Amino acid sequence: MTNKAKLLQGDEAVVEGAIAAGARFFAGYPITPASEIAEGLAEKLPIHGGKFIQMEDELASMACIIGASLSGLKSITATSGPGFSLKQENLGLGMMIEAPCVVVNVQRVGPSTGLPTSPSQGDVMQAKWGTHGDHPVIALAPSSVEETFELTVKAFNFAERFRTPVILLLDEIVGHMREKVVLPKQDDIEIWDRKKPEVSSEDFNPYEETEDHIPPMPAYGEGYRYHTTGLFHDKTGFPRGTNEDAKKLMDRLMAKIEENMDIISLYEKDIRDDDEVVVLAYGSTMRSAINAVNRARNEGIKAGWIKLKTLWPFPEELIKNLSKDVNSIIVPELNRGQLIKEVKEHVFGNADVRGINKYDGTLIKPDEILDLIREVK
Amino acid sequence: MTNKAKLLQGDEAVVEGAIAAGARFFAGYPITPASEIAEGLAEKLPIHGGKFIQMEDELASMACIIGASLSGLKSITATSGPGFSLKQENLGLGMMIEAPCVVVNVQRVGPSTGLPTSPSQGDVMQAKWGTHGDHPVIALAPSSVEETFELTVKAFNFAERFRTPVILLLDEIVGHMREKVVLPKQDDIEIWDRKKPEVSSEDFNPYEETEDHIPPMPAYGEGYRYHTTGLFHDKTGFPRGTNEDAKKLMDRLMAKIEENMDIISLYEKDIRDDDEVVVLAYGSTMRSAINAVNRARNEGIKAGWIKLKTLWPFPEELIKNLSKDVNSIIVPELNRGQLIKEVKEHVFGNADVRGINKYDGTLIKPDEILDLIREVK
Amino acid sequence: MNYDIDRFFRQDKLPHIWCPGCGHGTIMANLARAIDKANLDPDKIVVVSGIGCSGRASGYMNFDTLHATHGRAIPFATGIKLANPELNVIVITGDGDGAAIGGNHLIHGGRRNIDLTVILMNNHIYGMTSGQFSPMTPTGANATTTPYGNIDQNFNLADLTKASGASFIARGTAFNTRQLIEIFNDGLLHKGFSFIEAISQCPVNYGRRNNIDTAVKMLEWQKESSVNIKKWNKLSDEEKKGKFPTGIIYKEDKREYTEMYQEIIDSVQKEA
Amino acid sequence: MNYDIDRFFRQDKLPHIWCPGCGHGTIMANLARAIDKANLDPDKIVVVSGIGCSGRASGYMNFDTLHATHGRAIPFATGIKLANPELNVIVITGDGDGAAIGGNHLIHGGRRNIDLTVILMNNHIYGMTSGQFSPMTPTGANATTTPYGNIDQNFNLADLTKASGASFIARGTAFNTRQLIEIFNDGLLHKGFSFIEAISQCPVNYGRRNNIDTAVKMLEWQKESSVNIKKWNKLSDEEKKGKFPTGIIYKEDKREYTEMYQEIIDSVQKEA
Amino acid sequence: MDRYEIRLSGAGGQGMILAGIIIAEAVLYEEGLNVTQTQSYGPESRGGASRAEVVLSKEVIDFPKVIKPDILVALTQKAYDKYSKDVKEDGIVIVDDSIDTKDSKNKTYKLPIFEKAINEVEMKLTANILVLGVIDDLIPQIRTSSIKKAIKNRVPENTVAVNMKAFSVGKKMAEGGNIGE
Amino acid sequence: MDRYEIRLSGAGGQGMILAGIIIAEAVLYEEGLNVTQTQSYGPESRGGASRAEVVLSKEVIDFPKVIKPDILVALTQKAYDKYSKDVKEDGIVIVDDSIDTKDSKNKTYKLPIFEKAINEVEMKLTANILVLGVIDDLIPQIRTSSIKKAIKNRVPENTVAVNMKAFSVGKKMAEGGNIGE
Amino acid sequence: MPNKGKVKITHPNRCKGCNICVMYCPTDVLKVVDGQITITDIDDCVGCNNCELSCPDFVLEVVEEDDK
Amino acid sequence: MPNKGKVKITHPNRCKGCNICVMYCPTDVLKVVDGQITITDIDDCVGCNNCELSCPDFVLEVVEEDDK
Ligand SMILES: Cc1ncc(C[n+]2csc(CCOP(=O)(O)OP(=O)(O)O)c2C)c(N)n1
Ligand SMILES: Cc1ncc(C[n+]2csc(CCOP(=O)(O)OP(=O)(O)O)c2C)c(N)n1
Ligand code: SF4
Ligand code: SF4
Ligand code: SF4
Ligand code: SF4
Ligand code: SF4
Ligand code: SF4
Ligand SMILES: [Mg+2]
Ligand SMILES: [Mg+2]
Repeated sequence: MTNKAKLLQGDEAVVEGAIAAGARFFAGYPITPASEIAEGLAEKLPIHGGKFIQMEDELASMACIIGASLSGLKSITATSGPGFSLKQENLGLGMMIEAPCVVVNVQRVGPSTGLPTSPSQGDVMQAKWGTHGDHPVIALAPSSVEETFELTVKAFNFAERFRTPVILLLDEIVGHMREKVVLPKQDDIEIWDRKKPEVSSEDFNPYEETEDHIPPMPAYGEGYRYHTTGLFHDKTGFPRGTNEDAKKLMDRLMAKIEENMDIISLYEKDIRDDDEVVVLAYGSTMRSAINAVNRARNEGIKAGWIKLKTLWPFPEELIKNLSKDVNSIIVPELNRGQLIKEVKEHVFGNADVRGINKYDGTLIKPDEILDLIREVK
Repeated sequence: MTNKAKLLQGDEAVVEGAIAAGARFFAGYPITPASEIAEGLAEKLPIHGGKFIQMEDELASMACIIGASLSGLKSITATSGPGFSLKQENLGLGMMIEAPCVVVNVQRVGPSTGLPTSPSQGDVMQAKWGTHGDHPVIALAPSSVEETFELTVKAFNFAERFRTPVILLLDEIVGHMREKVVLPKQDDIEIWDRKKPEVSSEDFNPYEETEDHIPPMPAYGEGYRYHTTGLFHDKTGFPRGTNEDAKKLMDRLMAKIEENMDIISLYEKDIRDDDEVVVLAYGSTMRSAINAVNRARNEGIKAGWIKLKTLWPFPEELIKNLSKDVNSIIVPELNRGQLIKEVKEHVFGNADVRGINKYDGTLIKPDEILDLIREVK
Repeated sequence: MNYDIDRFFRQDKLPHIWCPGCGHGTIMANLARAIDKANLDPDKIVVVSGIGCSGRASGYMNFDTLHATHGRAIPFATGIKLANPELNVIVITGDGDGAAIGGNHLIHGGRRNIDLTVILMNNHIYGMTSGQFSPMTPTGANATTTPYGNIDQNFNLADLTKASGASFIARGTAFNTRQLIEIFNDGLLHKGFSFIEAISQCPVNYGRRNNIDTAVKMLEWQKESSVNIKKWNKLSDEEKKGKFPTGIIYKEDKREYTEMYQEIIDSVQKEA
Repeated sequence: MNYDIDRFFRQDKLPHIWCPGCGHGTIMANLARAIDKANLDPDKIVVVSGIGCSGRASGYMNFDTLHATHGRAIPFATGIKLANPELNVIVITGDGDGAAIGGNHLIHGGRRNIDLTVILMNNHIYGMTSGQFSPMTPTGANATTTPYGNIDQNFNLADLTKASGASFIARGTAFNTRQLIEIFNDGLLHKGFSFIEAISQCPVNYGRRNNIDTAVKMLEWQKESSVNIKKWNKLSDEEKKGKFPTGIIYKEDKREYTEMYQEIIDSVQKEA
Repeated sequence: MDRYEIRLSGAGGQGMILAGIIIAEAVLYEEGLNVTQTQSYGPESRGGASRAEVVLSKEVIDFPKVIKPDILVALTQKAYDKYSKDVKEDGIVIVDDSIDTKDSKNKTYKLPIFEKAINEVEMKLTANILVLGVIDDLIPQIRTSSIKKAIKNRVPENTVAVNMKAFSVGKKMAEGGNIGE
Repeated sequence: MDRYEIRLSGAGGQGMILAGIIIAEAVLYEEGLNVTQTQSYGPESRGGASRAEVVLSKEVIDFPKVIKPDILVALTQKAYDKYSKDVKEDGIVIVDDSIDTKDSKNKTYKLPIFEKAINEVEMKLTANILVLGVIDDLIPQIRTSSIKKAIKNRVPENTVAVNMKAFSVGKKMAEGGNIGE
Repeated sequence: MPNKGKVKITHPNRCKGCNICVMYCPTDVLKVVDGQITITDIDDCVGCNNCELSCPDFVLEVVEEDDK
Repeated sequence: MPNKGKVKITHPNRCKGCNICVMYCPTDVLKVVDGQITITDIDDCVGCNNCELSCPDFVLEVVEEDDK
């Protein structure tokens, strides 16, 4: 027996995914095109005993979900570009203190107020570099309503499993599009919860270096009485201000992501051995890419596609290897060329890399990709 | 006759440079290691009839200097990582509405509160990608006190000439280091002021497409009565919400920078025809680089250096060409490898690119660079 | 009095985009009348707004106008004014823009007593983003983010700005337009931080959800709920319930920020 | 009364890093005494601080503690409390952290009347960053960013938080420690948003620059300037000049945020 | 390819988006049929033109927006002028009879949509549901009963009756106009 | 290379940074001599160890920090323990006589710096300037008169006299200890 | 201060039919017909200005008789 | 509520010599010598607790005589 089909928007799928993943706390501030997520969770959370709060701004929203996470709840916030910019400082704290939480950015065209109701993939680089200093980032980007549900659950799972904020990058198309979807049954959904300490409070170090680099995390009020700070700290959670501690912590924060690439790096591909052109895409743009590749194949062109569901960490090895097998990689994006920079960096001259870029609020049409496939093939 | 020698900190050189460039407005919020800039300008500005205001936070500071710029004053703010994160939203507005101003970030180790008194170059990518959406960026990075003065003046000149916010990226070493410097005499300093409209208010379009892509800019109160918004707008300054306007504006914002690379892209180099290894650096790291290269040459190694004073826009052509002439490029940075990504992207496999990275608050020592030069030579 | 307000609007931008019956239009029109009455030089007026339906006002008014970021109009205005104190700087904000995200700037503007005229169009809702609650949405009311009724309390913005240090505080309504003109006029002419809460109506995103589904009914509510400050002070606590005072609530002669700063410049330059 | 406070401190972190004579130490010690007196379960106490010398307190107190970002302690605390209302959440902030950059969160916390105890250590200066002026630096005083004397006005934080909607408002001094313990105790036990301004002294970055260069002199100033609220109300305006009231300034029984939210959950879940 | 595309266009407030959602929701009752529904607002979140799009297919739908509509409904002149040129060669255009459709290259039906909504349904706001009645038979992939179920689900409870009436008025109008022949 | 490196170390509040600045400022009066002066604070902006560094050279100074000091002054045990091992082989170490310097590999002078500051200058806080007197002759690139000018410029006006006294006490102490031979 | 003039629909295209002016008019001069403001009987107008001041779209103006 | 006990320097290493306790002591029991708090004559101590409550570094405690 399966669940009944539903007609859901991407934003609504975030709501469903969050509830399914066990989210029990939302704090946010309204903004187009993400407000539907807040509205949905305002309704759904109390039904599941969870809490919804509308804060005075986005800075406070980000702070609030980190606080709730420290109290032990799976927590989430949702915003769009301007609000995402405002969340950056506290997002950096979340990464530093390793607070699991999910930050949704339903992208509209920026910079500034930009085109508030039009789709964009313009915040991809900001998701990686928006807060000051080096920092670990996981960012996922769904291309359909169904995938939005799937990746929302994954976002919470990664957040809990790797003890870090996870960014979910929708674009306005995915966020507002309605699709017929059949959600998996709750029992069929894999759920991860943060590791809890198994030692007594006396033996507890909140930032213990463990084999998997992920320190167990008690909730506030469980008697561990530990300290947390945005300063570089040692395993006790306290800053000593030494250079060694800074390097050690930073290396661990990065390692817990880099060493789990196989788990975190989600992608799908349809590349045949003899394909010469590959379209690499993500988010709503992916849909035009698949349409174009299918039509190109009908024309006998040796083309394939690769869909990145995880944008950050970037799958460097995958691209490096791919670049050796194909002649051309086409990267369509709803921005002036952001993820393509990573692709270029890692092909290291082995393949021709070509972008298709729209940053005016319109979509990239399948024909535009097909034309370029024909050109480079 | 020259000026007398002075002993100045980098932060103090920003103060001197700002006054010399004609800055008459500062708004900011204290933060280590940038507070000395505020303190210096609080004292100096009123002497020159300028204004200093300490705002309630960094968001307000960024807003305030844009406002002052619209009223016709050359304006500046100064901060460090956490505050730079908070400025991002309003910085994006400044880029969108083309408000000349200078934003100084004296970098300390992040993320979050990090190591507040230790040097870093960790905000280089944030300077480019920190605000949401695509956007034009000019960012300069001095490597000495003298250069700090020089680049502060240049920052104002670029801001005025290209009608855009300019970011000045110091690192804590440069900001707090004292050096003996002889500042140029005021008459010898080239100063640019924003272009003023030459038409009457009836014929005036605040975002007119001109040949150089830079619309003339009247001050508030001069009778032009024009509108400015962070929405995409046409030449009249008003949003029409059309996709064409969005593209046109974005293209112009980028073009005014890209087409002036020869003016904006500042660098120095000492590369001999037969040099095989080049150290590319910026900011305080540059000083170790030069030391190392000089010693390598003494050992007979064919090494050279290139110093980027302008980090953004990145000198893509320069690196592309360089990569064809040398075997190895070494990029030492006080971060986990940021600008090196641009280098790798643009060498396109033509040269071996190697990083030396410190992100623990200590400096890269000349010996560490020298060792790598010896290794790759 | 006959007002000449057409000259203060960008005629090619009209009709404005606000919904039928939206109180923001009435408030903006009467701000224009007050500017006419106060006889200010239109070339020396700057209107700064944030983001929201209220924020649209800057696009319609024929002065130097800035449509800034959400919540930050006051610090932009602060820079504009301090850089050139001869400008008359008017801030138009909303209950979300000015009291939620922009609350800190509101109280710090008041604390500095810098010479701005801040008009907060309070329609008790986030209009532009389709009806989420604001800090001014009445407790118990319905909004898209309060599916079970609003539990948040409201600010009393007059009390808040008074406590912050603002030297002119008033409240008017879209209903009582004659009073509104007077208040605006006085606020514009007051030297110092003038805060004016203008009660507006959003029939589309507040009214419809709260069983007062026409602009006319909402204006009637404004009429019934508002009490002139002169009468207000004589009411018992019981009588005050569900009502609010209008008129000039507080006014004080107090040193103004840009004037004090000019004194610093003058004295420093004299010494030099 | 004998207080047992050693257990509330992380002994290995002492002596603390605050300068000799810094009022923050006295205030923190007496907060510990009040916690002892109020008999709270230390496992259920969370201390959240921002950044500043005041913000260091979280590192010394032996509870669950969070040293957050500058100015944002209250929203972090809001998330902690709403997620688990059985926790006693104490916020320790400074006059810069709480009243400058964090001002909006302060008034919105008060507006919601969420059950936090907010202690603002007011030393009238940015201590940690070496003496720039804060919104609480007296007009006319010296700070590193006021080379010509401070022209900014101050907030009256009691008035401001009262206007915001907070239900418990008090002021104490590092000088009057017995009163401070009482105030902290009452604030901790009060259900709702408790705001306590604790006047502190920064001999290093305020005193030295303002000719009151020892902690002892600064405490004497506190003694001379403070008036118990009971006496305060009888003073003439003239007598109030240069002085401030201490004690519990305002207290009200008012519905608390997390309780109201729990009612929503209960009623929604009953319906389901 | 069995991809079938519908574009509903008009002014904000005319309920075109709701109409699109209803078609999409009706697909829930059709086994093996997929749907994507998108909309676009004007430059800002309120006011201006509004457009809803529905794509139907038995296969997985890749590009989610309409490329060349099989059906275009346009309730305002502006919408007609903007969208009529995109319609598929054998596509059908349905407009309110107040609209000037000269130079139309498609099969175009001018129907008194608003008039009937005002006079027969006595509620102008139901024009969107009336339109659903008009085009119902043009969408063979979806049964009339499914559309009706979706209407009941999506309109406010107290307006179900009037909307069902609008739907049948629309259906009758289509028969009268011989649409779909 | 004529690069000459000086490191002054101690606890926060001992004025080591001011001493470093004074040496650097003295360079303003020496034609053709370049200088960089840096400092490092403890982990945070107050408290903990403090260190000032000065590099002198006739050439342009590339690396601005001390690599191997020619002179190390250490006023606390902690500072000595941390920095003594970096000193150049022929470098000179100067410490307060309270400090344990066993295993020193350098020419090391233990001087009663604090004692003299307290007893002869009658102001412990002048130890930093006293140190300048001690090392004055070790820095041949800078004339004594230049150091004196720099002291006058940088110390608070009302403390010039006592600081000049500290300087000469330091100089005398150096002679006594035969430093620089 | 009532004006001596009479109401005039100076900007009919801006009218959104919100009925606000209608509510304010003491003498029922104004009526919304088909979403557009109309004047029923101009002679009833007492020139009180209410409609002009309250219209959110500044559609109406009270003008001197001879201005008409 | 004055205590029956006497002052004790429970954590001498924490004392920073700020003189605050000295100011508070009604009977001049305390004195800072070489930057460190010392007790001049314990017999003078009236156990008023002032010093304990005011010390910013919680150096002092008033303890029952027998605790000493
Ligand atoms: C940083 C940021 N957050 C959120 C938004 C989305 N937003 C735009 S307007 C608005 C609320 C407007 O409400 P109000 O100020 O009351 O104005 P109204 O529309 O009611 O006149 C919001 C939340 C935004 N543009 N920027
Ligand atoms: C976003 C941000 N801006 C600025 C700072 C720098 N900063 C740290 S503490 C502080 C002021 C602290 O003053 P206050 O809150 O009064 O605390 P005190 O040190 O006086 O106890 C500032 C401005 C920062 N850490 N983060
Ligand atoms: S949504 Fe509300 S506030 Fe916005 S224009 Fe419409 S009625 Fe006015
Ligand atoms: S600087 Fe001031 S506030 Fe900070 S510890 Fe020292 S005395 Fe206390
Ligand atoms: S108030 Fe204005 S917009 Fe409303 S009906 Fe009257 S004339 Fe029309
Ligand atoms: S002026 Fe007065 S009487 Fe005349 S139409 Fe307007 S409201 Fe009615
Ligand atoms: S108050 Fe405390 S720190 Fe100060 S002198 Fe007395 S015992 Fe020492
Ligand atoms: S307890 Fe009282 S009397 Fe005894 S030492 Fe302390 S302050 Fe003095
Ligand atoms: Mg509103
Ligand atoms: Mg302070």
